[in-house]
Amino acid sequence: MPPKVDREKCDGCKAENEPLCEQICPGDLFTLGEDKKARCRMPRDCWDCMSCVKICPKGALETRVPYQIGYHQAKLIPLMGTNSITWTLIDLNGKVERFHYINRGSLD
Amino acid sequence: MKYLYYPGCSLKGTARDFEESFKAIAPDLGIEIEEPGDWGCCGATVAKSLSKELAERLPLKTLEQAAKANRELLTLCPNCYLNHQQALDRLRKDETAKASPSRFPDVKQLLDVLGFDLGPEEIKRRLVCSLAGIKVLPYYGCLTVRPFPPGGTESRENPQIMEKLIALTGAKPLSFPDKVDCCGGGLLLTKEKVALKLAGRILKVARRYAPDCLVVACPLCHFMLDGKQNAIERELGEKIRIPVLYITQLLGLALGVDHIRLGINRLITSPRGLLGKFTRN
Amino acid sequence: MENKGITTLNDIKTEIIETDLLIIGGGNAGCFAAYEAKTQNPALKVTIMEKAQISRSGATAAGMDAINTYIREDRGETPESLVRWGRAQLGGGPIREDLVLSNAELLNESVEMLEEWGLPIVRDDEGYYKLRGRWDISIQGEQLKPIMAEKAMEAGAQVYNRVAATNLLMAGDRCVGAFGLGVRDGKLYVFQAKATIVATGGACGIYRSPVTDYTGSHHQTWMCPFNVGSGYAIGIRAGAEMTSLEQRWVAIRTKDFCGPVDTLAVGYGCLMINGRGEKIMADRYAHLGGEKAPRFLRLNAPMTEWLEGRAPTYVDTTRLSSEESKELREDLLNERPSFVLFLASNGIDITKEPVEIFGSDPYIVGGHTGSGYWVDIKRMSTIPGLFAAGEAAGGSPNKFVGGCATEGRIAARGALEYLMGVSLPAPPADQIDREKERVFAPLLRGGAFDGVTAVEMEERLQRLMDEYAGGVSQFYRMNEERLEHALKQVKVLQDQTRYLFASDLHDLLNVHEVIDRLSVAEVLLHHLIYRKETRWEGWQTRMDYPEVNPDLDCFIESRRDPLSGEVKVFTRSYEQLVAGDRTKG
Amino acid sequence: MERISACVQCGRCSAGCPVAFESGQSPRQIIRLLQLDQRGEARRSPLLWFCATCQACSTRCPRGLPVLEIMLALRREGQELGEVRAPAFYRIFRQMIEKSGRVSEWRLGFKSALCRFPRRPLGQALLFLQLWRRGKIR
Amino acid sequence: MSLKVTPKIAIFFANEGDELSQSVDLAALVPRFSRAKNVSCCEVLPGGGAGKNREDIIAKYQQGMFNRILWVGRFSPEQRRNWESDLAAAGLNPYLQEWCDLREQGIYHEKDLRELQTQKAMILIQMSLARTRLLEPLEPLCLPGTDAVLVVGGGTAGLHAVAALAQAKKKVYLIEQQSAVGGKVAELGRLYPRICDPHCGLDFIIQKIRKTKSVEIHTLSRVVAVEGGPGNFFVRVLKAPRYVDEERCNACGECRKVCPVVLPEETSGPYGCQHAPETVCESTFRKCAISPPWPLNFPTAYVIARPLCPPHCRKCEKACPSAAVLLDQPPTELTFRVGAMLVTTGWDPYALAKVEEYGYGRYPNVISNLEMEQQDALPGEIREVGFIQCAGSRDERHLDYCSAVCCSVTLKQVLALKEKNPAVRCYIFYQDIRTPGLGEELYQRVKALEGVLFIRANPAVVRPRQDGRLALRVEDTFSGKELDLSVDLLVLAGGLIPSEGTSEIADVLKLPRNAEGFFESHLPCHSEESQRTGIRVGGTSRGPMGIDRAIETAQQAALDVLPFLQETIEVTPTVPVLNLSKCDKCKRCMEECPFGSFLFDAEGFSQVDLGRCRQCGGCMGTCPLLAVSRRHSTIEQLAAQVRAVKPSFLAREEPVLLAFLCANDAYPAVRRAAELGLSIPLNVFHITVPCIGAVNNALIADALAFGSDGVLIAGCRDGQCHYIKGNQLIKTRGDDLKAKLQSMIMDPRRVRLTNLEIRDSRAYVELIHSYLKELKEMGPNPFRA
Repeated sequence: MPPKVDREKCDGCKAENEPLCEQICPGDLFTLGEDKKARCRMPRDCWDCMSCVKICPKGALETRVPYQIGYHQAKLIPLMGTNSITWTLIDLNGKVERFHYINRGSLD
Repeated sequence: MKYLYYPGCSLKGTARDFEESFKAIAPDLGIEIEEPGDWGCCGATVAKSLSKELAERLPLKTLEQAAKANRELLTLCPNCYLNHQQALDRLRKDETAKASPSRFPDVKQLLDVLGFDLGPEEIKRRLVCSLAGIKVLPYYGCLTVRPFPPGGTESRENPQIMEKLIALTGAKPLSFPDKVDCCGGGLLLTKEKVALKLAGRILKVARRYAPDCLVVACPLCHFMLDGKQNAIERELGEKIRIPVLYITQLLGLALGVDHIRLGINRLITSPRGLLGKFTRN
Repeated sequence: MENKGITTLNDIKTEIIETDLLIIGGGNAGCFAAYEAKTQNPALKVTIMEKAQISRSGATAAGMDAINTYIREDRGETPESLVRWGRAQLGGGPIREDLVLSNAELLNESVEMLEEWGLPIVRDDEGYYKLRGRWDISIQGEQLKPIMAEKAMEAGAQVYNRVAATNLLMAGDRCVGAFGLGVRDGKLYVFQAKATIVATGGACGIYRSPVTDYTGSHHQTWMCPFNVGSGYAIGIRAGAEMTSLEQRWVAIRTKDFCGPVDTLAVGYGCLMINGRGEKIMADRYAHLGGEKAPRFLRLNAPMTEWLEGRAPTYVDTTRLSSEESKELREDLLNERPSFVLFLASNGIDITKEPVEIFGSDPYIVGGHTGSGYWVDIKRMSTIPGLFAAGEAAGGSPNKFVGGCATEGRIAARGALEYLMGVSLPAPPADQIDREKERVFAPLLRGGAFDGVTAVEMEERLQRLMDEYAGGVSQFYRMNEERLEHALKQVKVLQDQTRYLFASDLHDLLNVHEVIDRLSVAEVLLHHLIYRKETRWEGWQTRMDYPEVNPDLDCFIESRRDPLSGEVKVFTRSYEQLVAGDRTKG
Repeated sequence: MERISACVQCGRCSAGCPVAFESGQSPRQIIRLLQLDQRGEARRSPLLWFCATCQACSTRCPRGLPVLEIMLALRREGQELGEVRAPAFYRIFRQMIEKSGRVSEWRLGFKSALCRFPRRPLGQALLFLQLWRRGKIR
Repeated sequence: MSLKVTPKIAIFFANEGDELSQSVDLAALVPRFSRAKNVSCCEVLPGGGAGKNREDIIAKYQQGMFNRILWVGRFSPEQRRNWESDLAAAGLNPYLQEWCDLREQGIYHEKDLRELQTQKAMILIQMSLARTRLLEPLEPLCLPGTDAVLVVGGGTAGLHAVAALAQAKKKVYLIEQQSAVGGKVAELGRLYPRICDPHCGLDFIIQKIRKTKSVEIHTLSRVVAVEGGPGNFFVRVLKAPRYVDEERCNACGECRKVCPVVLPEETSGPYGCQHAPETVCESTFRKCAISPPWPLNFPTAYVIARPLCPPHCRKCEKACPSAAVLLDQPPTELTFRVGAMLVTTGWDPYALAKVEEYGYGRYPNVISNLEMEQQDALPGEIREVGFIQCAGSRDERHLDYCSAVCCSVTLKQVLALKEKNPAVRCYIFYQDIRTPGLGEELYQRVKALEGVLFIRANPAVVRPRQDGRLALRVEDTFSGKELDLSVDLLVLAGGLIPSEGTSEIADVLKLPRNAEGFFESHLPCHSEESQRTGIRVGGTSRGPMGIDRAIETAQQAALDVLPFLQETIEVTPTVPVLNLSKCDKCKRCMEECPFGSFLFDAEGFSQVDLGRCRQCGGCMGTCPLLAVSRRHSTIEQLAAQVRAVKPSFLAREEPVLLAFLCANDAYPAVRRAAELGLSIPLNVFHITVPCIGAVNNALIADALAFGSDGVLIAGCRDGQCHYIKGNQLIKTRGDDLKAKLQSMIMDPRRVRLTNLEIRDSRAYVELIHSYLKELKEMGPNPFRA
């Protein structure tokens, strides 16, 4: 499941050291490219846990279903709040669905 | 060093000796030039005074030629240089606006090439005879230094490059406070009296320094100071009698080039005294 | 790329860390173990070795939508009833009832800890945890992993991220810590610990995944693909006793995209149907409990439909309302978000069409089945000083999130008890040098080396196991000869590991992952060969011994001799502590 | 020209201008006229056609105003509005380049000499002769 | 993890003059909230809580009926302060009190809106309540400090600062590059207004310093490195050898008699100075290798220019009667622990040779005004002197700014000159004469002089005449006439630029500088601040200014650092706190902190230097992992407030707007709007933050996720942010978020940034109305239930 890096948006986390996606990826799949932007070294090895998408402060990452098993170009975009998360789901025909729920703390 | 050479109108006429002397020394200095047959007038100061469109159009032809040949453009006449340089800046401005790299090579004037592309050291290596004992007064005029000074780095008020070149020949360069003043050439055919007055001012100051010759790098300056010297003497009611050489001619002498080939015989104000000194040592 | 300029052995720095308690794997069990240890004895130095980044590592990286075991006392459930159910789920076992009971007693407490830490757990109107099914409670667990990690760290555990365990550090027959490969800094880490807990995930990628080929995704798996069984491997190589590896876990998943089915089936009562629209369980397996039939059967049933020509198979989601569908997908977003994306990118509306299902590849996961280390009641393995918890510890299936957490705590208590009065020997120089050489050899061979890449060997192993050791392509069926063949091939592969090379540290990690997989595969094959019967159809189907053999109503154990490398297989008997019909939950 | 207002009237342009005081008006005054919105008067200023385009004003302006460009613009404006007619020399020059693409100096000189009574015609003639003898006009 | 006491909250409604009860239904609110979670009592105070109920509130507190308070209603700042101090006296931590002003949130005595207003009040109180639950008691923090201070640059400004600090009984280290203190002023001839010798002034201040024992002066020294933070700077100083023992040398001068080195006269021009005042004046003054210190004789010990010494020459060593010469003295490195630093590194003259048209460096009789200072009586043959003002100043090609002092300097010089040589004729070429305030007197005094001509014009060129005089041609811009003048001496009023020392120290201390190279300070709020806490800047290193202002600013700076010069430094407890168990070491906090407050700790985590921190919360705003929280406006507290906003109280088509207000400008603007009775619509909810830089994208995400239709972020105007760049920080982050919203197919206009200043109350209200209109057109937020 290839995570897509938007080279425009990505700032390599200022290329201070490891960008956040590199730090967080459970599969050790991200590195900092020569261009000082995040690079996924082996997209086929991704487990699409979307940790990188959630953590990226620049909104530069997107998880895609490989075309072999999913049509172009549906999107699933998480937006992290302090104690809740929203998901925007766009299917291949552009139909939009939205989800929002608490992911931390009490539910009331 | 290879350039696309743009002569300009005067160089084929009143400044013939400028071109001759340049072409005579170019090989010795390792300068190669290729001259397009079909060049057109740059518009001098006239085009800009009449029509923006015209002024902006005229230089384009040569710049295109330079781009095609992918050679830097060399002009001997500072006025032509100015017009082409300004045109180039305009082109590059909208190129950068489109963020596309410039396809146009630089435009150079004589002093850029001698003083910076080649450089004094390089020239010194090639000089063969010394002009020691000659006092030379360098005169830049306007357009060689304004608005684009030689090498882009030279001072506009107190340039030194001609002094350096003169020193190479063994001759003594005198420092000339009025070296960047206007000779009035641009007014010759409209306000002759003023023109002569300005040139007169320069020659008068020049005489204070009792030089063996003036050295210039501009056809118009040369025409005013050399060609018009008699007229000026008449206006001032006093004799000046200073031969005026092109820097190329002076270098030519130091390169041991025969002065006929340098077109020195074409001077109006006789250089005999100067040449006498020169042949003596 | 990043090989930190390592070209010779001397370039490799060694980092020696002394600690009281070393926890290998900062997952569910690991975090709880650390928290327990630190809160029981704050003076203790507790260290976690984590292969990835603790806040989003391992099986729960994406989150969780449910805790599959919680004892609702108000509904009359008890630890014992949990044991009975778990036993029945395995068709009567054998299971380690002592372990399961001790787990069950602390289970609820652990779950309540999670809620207190900030994990949102859905409650019903009476304020009880909302059930879906008999034991499962719904959570909004997108943050499950970060929450556990933070607590472990707040408690004061020292975490070493991006350090992958490569072997145990031994003093004679005693475990005194472990070695780790610094995946980022290229160092060899030597953790010297009075006690060590293996709390790693299970083994994924031993078998080929049915969705791997031609899908551009190598990791369409149920288990986290970065859990490769290293936890077992290091024990196996050190001569620890392993139990019940043959009790493989295979899950029924959505086809073409290894999406969760339990959420749909258990959580939303969507039934499995076949191509003809017949209810598979109710119609054909009523005698075995129908929908309530043991897990391995619920896996095997649809696959049988395929074999017998009634495929394809589905879970029937069509009678869900659109609200339910949304609610359902919300749950999925918590566990496997990309499955929701998968549905959207294929324009599937589950209320209009059923979701196709198919079996996954087999895994070794002690949190779900009984595979893993043989441990005593304190969760100490047969190697003194080495404890195991969660997916790593065998004998107590159906632990899942809550159980693994609990076992982490139990193991921690055991370890604390053990390490009192234990002292640390000096770091064994020779052992360190040997390990350094072993670990970094593939990197030192360099990227230009004419050899074998980790991926090549991994894929060869996976195909081998799939076809000869009862993978999905064979509908999980196997027979003696195929297994023997597989074993022979695995030995060849093990010999070939000397050709593995790595051009950077990530490669090096992959290399050791495949080496670990081989260690697990070898022992696994011995287990499969030994159980000459078919006890858990689907999970373990022997075509040459299709029946249950009453003589094998016992645990199958193995121990690999660290010196000779020879694997000894033997049995341990089953003890029933909770009375009652073993097949009835 | 929008930066006209930046001029601080320091007079450096005028002080350095070789012709200002021939024409009786200075570049500074022209800029001032523009500041005062008296463009017409600026266009008609005698200074404009005295300018030798020596660039001294522009290069010395502390506010970086393109003084010369402003002058030239005014020259053009004046003609476009038909307020002023460029001196003969300019018109002849233009005809030449439009006809042949280049300029023949002596014709230029000669023709424009014809349009106004030259100073010391004899001297002029003599110069022509000298130039011709030295092959500088053909 | 602090031990948590379960909150028992008291809610008090201030109903002074029934203000509250007129606008909301208290009878409904009070019982509603007395049942709320953690609320132990809920009462209405008839008279804003004066007189009697003051005692019984305190009594109730002391009986332990509550341990934190939520005040609802309108309290004047005085009332707040009184309550806080009274209750503090009774033992209630001031940080456990929350103030919920309904009027600011648009609730007035609107009879017909009472119902709706009550509902909004309900939400507002919920918001404050949620926050109150999460309040933590805070005590001021104490950092270890020291009463020592380090002053860099011993010019007039520096000396006055030193004197001031010494009088305040602080230990002062003065670091000076030259061999003696005094700086540029010591090079001046006379001072306005008394046209007296500046040395007497310097002498006076030096005597003052001499008296105190607490000043340590290090000459020939430069700061090379600094560590630590306010209260605890560790400054490393490199001290070049003087080759003369400062204690022993009594400046008898014997050594000079034997020194073989004689600097050739011709290095100095006809006017005693050669054309590079900053260097050669010293050498000309020095004449030989060993010489008195320069520019002043304080400290008095001589100094040796070792490079000038002939090899193996030790004559001075032998000649010295007090054996003070140390020809082999090595350089030394010193470290000082100080609580604060003062930078008064001053100015250098602009290199006039660059102003080519005036021929400085080409013609010997063109000199700089600084050189003119060193002229005593001028040679008799001098009849005419020209002064050109703005030589390089106010000139695009050189210095864009006005050098501030040159006018007065020239006028002063003319005065002095005319006093000695009354016959001399002076021409002053100028653009404007700038002698603000009482300086006019100087101008008039000079104007009144005979033979002084002010010419409002600048020459373009200077030309030497045959007779050696200088020809000037100018246009007298008043008459439009051409003037051809000639002078014997031309003085160029050169400009001031930041000294080399200034750029040097800026690099060492990482002090921000403006385009001109002077220290950037936040004018006018904190004029002497350097944007680095504990470091103050004074004098001409901040910009061109006269001696008087240089002294004032330096003294002001000295005053400003006093708080840092204590044994312990008290820091307000509202500091940022990092949760290391969340931190991922991404360093964004470090990147974005306007004050460089973050340092690396041993493990590579970033760590706040509480001394440097200004508590703007920018770090909290930027942290992608919400690992940073600014105390008392923690991410949790803000989140709780945001989450409590319930848009559902309005009909779905009525947009609800959540506005984050910067505490410095936007909030006061809103408060003022309320006071002016401007109509703040009920659709908007205000949350105040220390600086909008502190608003984390996650909070904005929350706001939208929980259904607000729009989020407004109101901060200071550009260049007015009290924390320098909070508004720019939020801008870039906001852009990222907007881009994300776009990809989520949500209208990015739902998030809007605006910049306000305190008087923008009306503008704000208009903005709200127009924004609401816009939002209405957009339709409801898709996430709104």
